[in-house]
Amino acid sequence: MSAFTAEVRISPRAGLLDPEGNAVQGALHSLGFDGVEGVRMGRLIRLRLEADSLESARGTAEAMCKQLLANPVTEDFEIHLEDIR
Amino acid sequence: MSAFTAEVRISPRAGLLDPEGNAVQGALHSLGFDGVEGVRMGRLIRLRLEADSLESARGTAEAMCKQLLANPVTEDFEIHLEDIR
Amino acid sequence: MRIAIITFPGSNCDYDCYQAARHVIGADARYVWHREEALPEPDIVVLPGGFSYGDYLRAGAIARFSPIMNAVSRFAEEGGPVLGICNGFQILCEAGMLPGTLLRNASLKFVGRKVYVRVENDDTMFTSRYRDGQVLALHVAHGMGNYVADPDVISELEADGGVVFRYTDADGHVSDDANPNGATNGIAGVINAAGNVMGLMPHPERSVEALLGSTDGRGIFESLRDHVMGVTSAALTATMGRG
Amino acid sequence: MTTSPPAPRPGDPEITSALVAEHGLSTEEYDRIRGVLGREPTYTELGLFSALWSEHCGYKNSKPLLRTLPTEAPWVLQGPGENAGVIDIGDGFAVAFKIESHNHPSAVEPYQGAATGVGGILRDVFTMGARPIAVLDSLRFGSLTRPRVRYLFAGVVKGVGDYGNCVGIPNLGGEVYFDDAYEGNPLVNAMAIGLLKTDDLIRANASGPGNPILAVGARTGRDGIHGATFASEELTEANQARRPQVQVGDPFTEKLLLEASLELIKSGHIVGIQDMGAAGLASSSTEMAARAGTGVDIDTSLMPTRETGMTPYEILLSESQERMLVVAKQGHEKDVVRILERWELNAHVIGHVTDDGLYRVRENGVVVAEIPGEPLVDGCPTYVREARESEEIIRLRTRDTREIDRGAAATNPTRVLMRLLGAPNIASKRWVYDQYDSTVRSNTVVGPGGDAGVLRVRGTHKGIAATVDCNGRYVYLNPRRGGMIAVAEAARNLVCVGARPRAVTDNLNFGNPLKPEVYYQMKEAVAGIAEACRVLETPVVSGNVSLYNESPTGAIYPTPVIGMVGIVENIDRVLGMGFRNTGDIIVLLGTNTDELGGSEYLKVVYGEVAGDAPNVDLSAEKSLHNAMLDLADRGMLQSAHDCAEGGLAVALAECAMSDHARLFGIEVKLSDALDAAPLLFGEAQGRIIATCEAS
Ligand SMILES: Nc1ncnc2c1ncn2[C@@H]1O[C@H](COP(=O)(O)OP(=O)(O)O)[C@@H](O)[C@H]1O
Ligand SMILES: [Mg+2]
Repeated sequence: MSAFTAEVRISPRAGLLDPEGNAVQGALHSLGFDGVEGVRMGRLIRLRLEADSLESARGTAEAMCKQLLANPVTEDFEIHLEDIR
Repeated sequence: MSAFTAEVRISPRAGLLDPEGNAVQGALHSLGFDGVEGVRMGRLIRLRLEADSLESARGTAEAMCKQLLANPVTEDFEIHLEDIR
Repeated sequence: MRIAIITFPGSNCDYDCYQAARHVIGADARYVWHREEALPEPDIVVLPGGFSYGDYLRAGAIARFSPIMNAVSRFAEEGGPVLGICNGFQILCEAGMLPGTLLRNASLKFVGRKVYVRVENDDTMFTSRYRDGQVLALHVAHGMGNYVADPDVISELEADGGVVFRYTDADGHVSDDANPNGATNGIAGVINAAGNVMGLMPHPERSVEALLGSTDGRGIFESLRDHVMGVTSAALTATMGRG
Repeated sequence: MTTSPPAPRPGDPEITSALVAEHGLSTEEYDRIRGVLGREPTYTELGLFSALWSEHCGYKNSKPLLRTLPTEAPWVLQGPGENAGVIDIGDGFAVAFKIESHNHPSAVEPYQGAATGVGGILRDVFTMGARPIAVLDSLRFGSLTRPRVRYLFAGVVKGVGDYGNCVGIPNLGGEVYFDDAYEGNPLVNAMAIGLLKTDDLIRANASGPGNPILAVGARTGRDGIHGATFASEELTEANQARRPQVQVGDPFTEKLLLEASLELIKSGHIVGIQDMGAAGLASSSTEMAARAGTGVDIDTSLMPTRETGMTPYEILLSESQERMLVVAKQGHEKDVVRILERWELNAHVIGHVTDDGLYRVRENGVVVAEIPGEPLVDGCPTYVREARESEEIIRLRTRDTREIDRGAAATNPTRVLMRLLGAPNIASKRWVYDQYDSTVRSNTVVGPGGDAGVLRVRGTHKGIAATVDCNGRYVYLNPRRGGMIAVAEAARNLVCVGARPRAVTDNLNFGNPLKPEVYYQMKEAVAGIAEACRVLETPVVSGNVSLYNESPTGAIYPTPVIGMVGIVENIDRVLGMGFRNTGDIIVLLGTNTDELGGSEYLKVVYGEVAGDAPNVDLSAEKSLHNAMLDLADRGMLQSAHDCAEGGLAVALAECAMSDHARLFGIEVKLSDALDAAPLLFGEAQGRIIATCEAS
């Protein structure tokens, strides 16, 4: 058994409306950050997990994303793993 | 002028309670992902910005984080930039 | 008539639904804790509003894995009426029992106030007591009511009577001002293709008594009662006929 | 049982005079501690005394003043001293309520500060066996023109809303004021009301030696250590650095705690329950024991923690949120745990009640603190400070307001009215309360936006009405009158909806009491409140004191917020403030006077805070309230609204515009021989605008 940290980066699917991103972009503009475009708000989830190997850790993390962490209809995810033991 | 993408990774400051992380961890356990620990929920913000140089882009992104994107009292942030032009 | 009200950790409109069902409609209302695996043979299932699991991650995302949800989806597959209100609507979307999803309000703020919705489809078991075009005064109270779905899903819903309620002003006109959360096309409530699973963001259970300002929400409960009674008496006739 | 005195714990810092000072204790107080113990305290003990003898827990500068408040009436079931006050409302029901401040935490982190403020006050109510049925919020900020203020304002409102909305408690009303006096030190006061069957009332007692003590709910982290001490000093650059770690609220866990606690209380398996609020485990366990005259013996190593390596000192003083202390009946531990587990909550036995009156704390069995409980809880020295009125305020008060008024009201009353209606202190607060769920639980008859909120009580014909009020500017100009006005206005708001005022919870927000000018304000304002509460028959049943509300720019306006609860006898007779029918007759109950002092008019048009606070005649006020209730009871009125900031003209406009979907015009004839300014915009007290049908 080995331990891993996983960082899951979830973002709204391209093309889908992102009201929060729009609002934040508006707020940035009004603070004078004019050159900012395409703001998209997502989620960052960090966790530790145990697994036999990097592949099996990836499999587990993917399963967690598909089942719970990301909404399959509206969100995309990326997983970044690091072996910590 | 050059264009950059910035990815801002925001996470709750170490030691602070993360009720959302706790709830997600509980849900993962009850879905059978037993080996998962230390779930921390953060935010991921992606955007494009214009700047003369990588340093100036970093300066702008940091200012945005301090002024708006991250809560200076409860959150830590990291900025990852990429030159796209 | 028996109404099962599913209570998740963090549900907080279960009580209101119970009161409305029991005292206004005269139904045999029962709370069902989310850990149960079976339903108490209800005629109707209600997923009430609130903040199941604190709305953490995404509203409804964790609740949909509750043990009772298997029984709820079986009940729906068999044609039983399932009504999701507010957080209940969000859970139904997360569970895939209704299309689309509910994002944060466009204002990024929680919105708690009176709104008007127009009945867009009175030909359902939830809305038979209303007329198409009728405008109802109801309360909303949510932070994530911004309904979105793929464009073709929206077109399909719009074309096939899947949109049951739409936010309008008091005169029934659609406008951005009248839309409390930025929902696509002002959609406030949708129904599945089979016509037995409906979700809506406004709270009909809070508008069933004149003392509290509006009785416009009664129609949903009364429509369901008509539906259940109709089915029951038909079934009764059928049994007697065979006998 | 005898134990040897606690030995110093390895790793604990040595006690020096600097360390004592850092704990907010004076040399005399430290000497008293040594007297109580008959030896030097351990570090853990020092922490305990520091927290319990802080202003926040020990009321050292306010107790002598608080004793002068009336607290009794036949309908009072529980006065001050418990988690919340309780009054009988008849039909077998009682109402528990209390107000609480979270000013300093909100200045640092507005969202979490406000959210955890709501969480704490809800726990104070449901630990009395009452189901929370309403939240009210009283807020004050600096000027909205400053970005930092807008950030604080937005964050606080979101925090109040998100917490109450998630737990599912309707917001019934509140108030928001903006004034430079609150710059850097916003006020965030939250009030909660709960409903209970009179028989279910439970008091937070640790009685019955041998009974087990359980910690319930969230795990303990290092959040908010020394929050109580932090709340008992000024916000300065220096203490910003050592301010406690931010407490994060979890309304989801709170909702579970609420349901579980009510079930526990009903189950009969427990003898007492209390929130681990300010000064956490330390204050909750000592206070519960002190009320019962017992002792406790707890072991901090049995507390479930969220972080590693926590010392007894940290565990005792942590202010992690959503935790409760439960004293169970001996032998019923399993039942308690079973109930909590059903609500997906944890419970751990951490000690038991003793009969030796000692407050004993262990770590892995080794005693680290052992203090006689009574002096720890009640032995905090109290002080009557020097009081002297500020010369500057005397000068302001005695200014002739007619010399300030250069005639704007007479020349262009319409323009003045428009400006007043647009002024932040008068403008509609919809932006705020539209972020609050005010209708959940389906009992709200009048929500935020009226003179007072009203809930019906299911199973009766009654209603409960509530309001929070204080005009800090009046209190600043004339603390005694200002205190009276706060009570009188709250009561007037209640009668306007048809409710009889019954009792008060007060939140005394003041500056640094060591300044004679501030102590004078406290003393006078409390005297005014006491007198008004006597005359209006609204005893004070609970409250909170928040001192040291100062920032680099000076002390806040003295702001004793009055939360008041009233009873509606016939829920069908509830009145709203908005006009109802075209053609109805508008009547003014009360008298217009020649007063402009402290008015919004002087502030908005001339930028001046000057003159005396409006005169208040308490017995006339009482007669007005009785008359108003009589009219309401006979069903003779269509609407009622009290005249407050902005005076008559603003009040009339509010009645005409209260429902934006249904606007009215008005035609009124005023025959008083007064100048335009006092007549239209003066803030004379004791006035109500009512309407009745023409016939
Ligand atoms: N922070 C708040 N939360 C909820 N309601 C509020 C808040 N601030 C103001 N309100 C509501 O807005 C209305 C107007 O407030 P205010 O001007 O203080 O009224 P009044 O002068 O009658 O006390 C009241 O109904 C009050 O309850
Ligand atoms: Mg007021």
